[in-house]
Amino acid sequence: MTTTSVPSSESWLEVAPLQARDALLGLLPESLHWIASSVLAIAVLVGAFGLMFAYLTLAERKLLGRIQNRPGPNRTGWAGLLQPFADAVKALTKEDIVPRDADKVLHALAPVSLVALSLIGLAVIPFGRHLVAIELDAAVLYFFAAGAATELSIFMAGWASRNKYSLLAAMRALAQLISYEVPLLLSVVPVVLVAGTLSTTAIVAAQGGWAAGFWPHWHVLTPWGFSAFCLFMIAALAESNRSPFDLPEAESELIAGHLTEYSGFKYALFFMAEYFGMAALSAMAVTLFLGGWQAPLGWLEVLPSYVWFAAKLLALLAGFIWIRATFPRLRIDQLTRLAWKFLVPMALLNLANAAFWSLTAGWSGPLQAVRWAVSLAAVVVPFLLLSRSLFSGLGPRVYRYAPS
Amino acid sequence: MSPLHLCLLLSTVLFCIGLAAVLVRTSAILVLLGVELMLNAANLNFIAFWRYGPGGDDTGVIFVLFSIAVAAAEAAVGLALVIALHRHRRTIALKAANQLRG
Amino acid sequence: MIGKGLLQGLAVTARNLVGSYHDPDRYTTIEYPEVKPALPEAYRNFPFLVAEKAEDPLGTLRCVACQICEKECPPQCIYIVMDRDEKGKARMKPKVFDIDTSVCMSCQICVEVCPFDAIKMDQVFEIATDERFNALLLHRDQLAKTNTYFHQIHPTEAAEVDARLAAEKKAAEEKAKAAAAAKAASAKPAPAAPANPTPPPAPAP
Amino acid sequence: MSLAFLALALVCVVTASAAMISRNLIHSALLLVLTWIGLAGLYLWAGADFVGFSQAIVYVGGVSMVVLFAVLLTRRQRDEPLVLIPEAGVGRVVAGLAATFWVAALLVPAMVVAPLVQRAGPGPTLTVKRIGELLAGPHLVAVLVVGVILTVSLIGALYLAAPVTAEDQPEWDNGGTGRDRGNQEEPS
Repeated sequence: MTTTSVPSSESWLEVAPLQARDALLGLLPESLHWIASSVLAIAVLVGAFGLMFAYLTLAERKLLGRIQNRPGPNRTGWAGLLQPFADAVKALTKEDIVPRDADKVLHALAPVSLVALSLIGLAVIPFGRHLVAIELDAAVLYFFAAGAATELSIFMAGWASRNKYSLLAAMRALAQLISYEVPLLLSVVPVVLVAGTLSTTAIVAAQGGWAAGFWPHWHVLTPWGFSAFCLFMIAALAESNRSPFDLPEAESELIAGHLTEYSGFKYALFFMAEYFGMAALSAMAVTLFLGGWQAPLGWLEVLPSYVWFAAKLLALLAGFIWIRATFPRLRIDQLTRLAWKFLVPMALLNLANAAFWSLTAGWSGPLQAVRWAVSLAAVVVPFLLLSRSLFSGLGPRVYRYAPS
Repeated sequence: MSPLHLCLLLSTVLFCIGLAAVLVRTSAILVLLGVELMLNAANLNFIAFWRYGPGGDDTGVIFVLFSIAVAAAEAAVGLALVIALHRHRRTIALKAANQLRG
Repeated sequence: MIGKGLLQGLAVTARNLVGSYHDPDRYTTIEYPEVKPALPEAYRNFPFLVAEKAEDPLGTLRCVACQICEKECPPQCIYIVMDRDEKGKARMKPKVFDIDTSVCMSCQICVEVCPFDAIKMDQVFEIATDERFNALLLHRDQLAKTNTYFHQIHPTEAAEVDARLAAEKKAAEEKAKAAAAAKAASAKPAPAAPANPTPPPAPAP
Repeated sequence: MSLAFLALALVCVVTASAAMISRNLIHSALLLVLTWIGLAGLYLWAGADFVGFSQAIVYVGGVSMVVLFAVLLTRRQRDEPLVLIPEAGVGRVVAGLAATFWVAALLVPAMVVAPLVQRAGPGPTLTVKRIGELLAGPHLVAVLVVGVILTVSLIGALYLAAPVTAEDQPEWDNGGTGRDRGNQEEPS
């Protein structure tokens, strides 16, 4: 956490984490503060997100169960609350199998590097008004630089396993990353353009306040912002290899893709990394589009800022799970087609839209309505045209054996 | 030895490693990687002079940004060439690329 | 348009999620060990032996140890030894009746061939044991279950069997009575003849 | 801070040399990724955050992917190891190493004795905003030119890598449009 002094004018809940940190640091000599504060930030982040990972797996299984009309795990502990720990014990006590022909070093390195790379992006996310591990001028760039290497680890895992399914998964992971890194970055550029900064704290600060007293200045509540948010979330689904874009680990075609030759603790690490990556991208989406730690209404600021951040983050993660429960997996050609023929053009047009929005920031009164109408049209019209062209040449599907 | 000298020495070493790869290795992909490494060594020089140079100008950093962009383009084209070579000759050894007409 | 089907799909799953909390038509899961499933009447898996009285199940078995089922059983999982007295005369009941449920394939042929309705199919599916050989070999005393139990698990079939048995018994009795009357009428002075040459199919003891 | 520099320099040199003498192309590419990360670390060490992160995104996220893809697409049977010394070309190896050594021998002494003007004290600070102003101001033309270069190279790469003649096409590709084939009835 940054070593800002504790402001006194805020509610004690808001500053409680800072005071706790200062109390802990007070136990140590002055010369160790810089490293102790970093270690503390890392420990808190890993601890909080580790616990969140544990319960996210449970929440995912419970939600999926309810959506499929079954209760989900409910045996271990009260209502299944100890299930993640039972799973952890099971994963840790399993035999670690390495294939004889595998590239042993890369095989062991892949899960470790994947977890590490999935976690380091969290360092620049402002979790609350004063809670950011490192303030960086180019924080958004740092986040995506950290995230860019994750598919490299998946490639390493797939290639090192010496298994044709794993190798196919590695190829797919690369194709997916090359396709979806572009719309992911392009959908962030409008936010950077309008906010005029790459710093996450400044982007969140720019989304403070309310128009007409009730309409928050969150980017998602503008036409271009909503479009960019949707594009970002679609690309984030693909980046974190979640269904419906989980082609690298498509269990029905590739056994488990790059996970085929992993067992026990290494498998658990992959599982953990998937959730860390999902949480990191969701946290970035909250920061960029959903106003970060800002409360939706003024009187709701009685709750501390990190509670709002956590609420938004959990809502997005629930959305990830909901989508996983709903959509079937795409084929690889459909996946790349969606990226290059729909997401990239949409993101480019959206960039122009955001430029228009930031140029017309001074308009007010009736001109404000014009600004909204133009921006809305610049989202809706390309969406209709592009989605139509995406399906051009494809008639309505006729199934020979299924009742229509 | 001053930090600037250290930086320049490092970039020379990296440049020479890249150069050796370009001159010695036969695989087209490795040669391309050697060229990338040489470009990176040059970038390191720019950054070193920006950091320790007389100062007042940020052009070094800007130049590195352009260099990175151009290197990305170079990698894309180069690897497309490698794939085309592989398709025609079923190998990526550079000595196979000795015909103008494929 | 690209989004319509996606939104419809999301709505379907959302309805399922909400509905599973209040709509028993959606939430169809039974939490098994606590709540036993209601088995359909036609469900049947392994055979058991029908006995008449609960207080003496082994003494009132319908089985007469005719060994038809033992011969018919395709996987040969039935083993029967006839009970005999000291002189070697058959007592028309089994001394040993074993069914190896690890071999039984639940084909129900023993039930089909039994002329005495003495073996029927059970509904017990919790047969897991911690021992592979002896625990799955069911003996006479484990197999014997009362007719009341049969009525509980397969009411229709049991009622039909009972009605048939009662009718047969009644017919046999009437036939015996008529035969006895005729014999009495025709050969009054003759000394006592064997009264009942053919035993009725009803259980002997 | 000099310790950090030495560590990063060591990482760069070791991984780069290991990558260039590796007999396995995938190992080369992955080791070179480490070199690029080390270089990004050096840029960060020098205070050029933006360049460091750009280096990481472009090289680790982009170039490495393209390289690995090319390696996989042009892979030979059973990953036979590459030859370090080609059968015909011991002379080539010797000549190449000699040329490299000559360049090094030319550069290093010149560098060591060169009277370089150096800034003492902390390095310059360069905010992202300043970089943006520089790129959109004095260097705008260069930005546009780089954009054109990138576009042209993208199209050129597509043209080079795309199959041109019928026999170039892999057997599994029957020339369709990549859309749903086979499992679809004619629309009624």
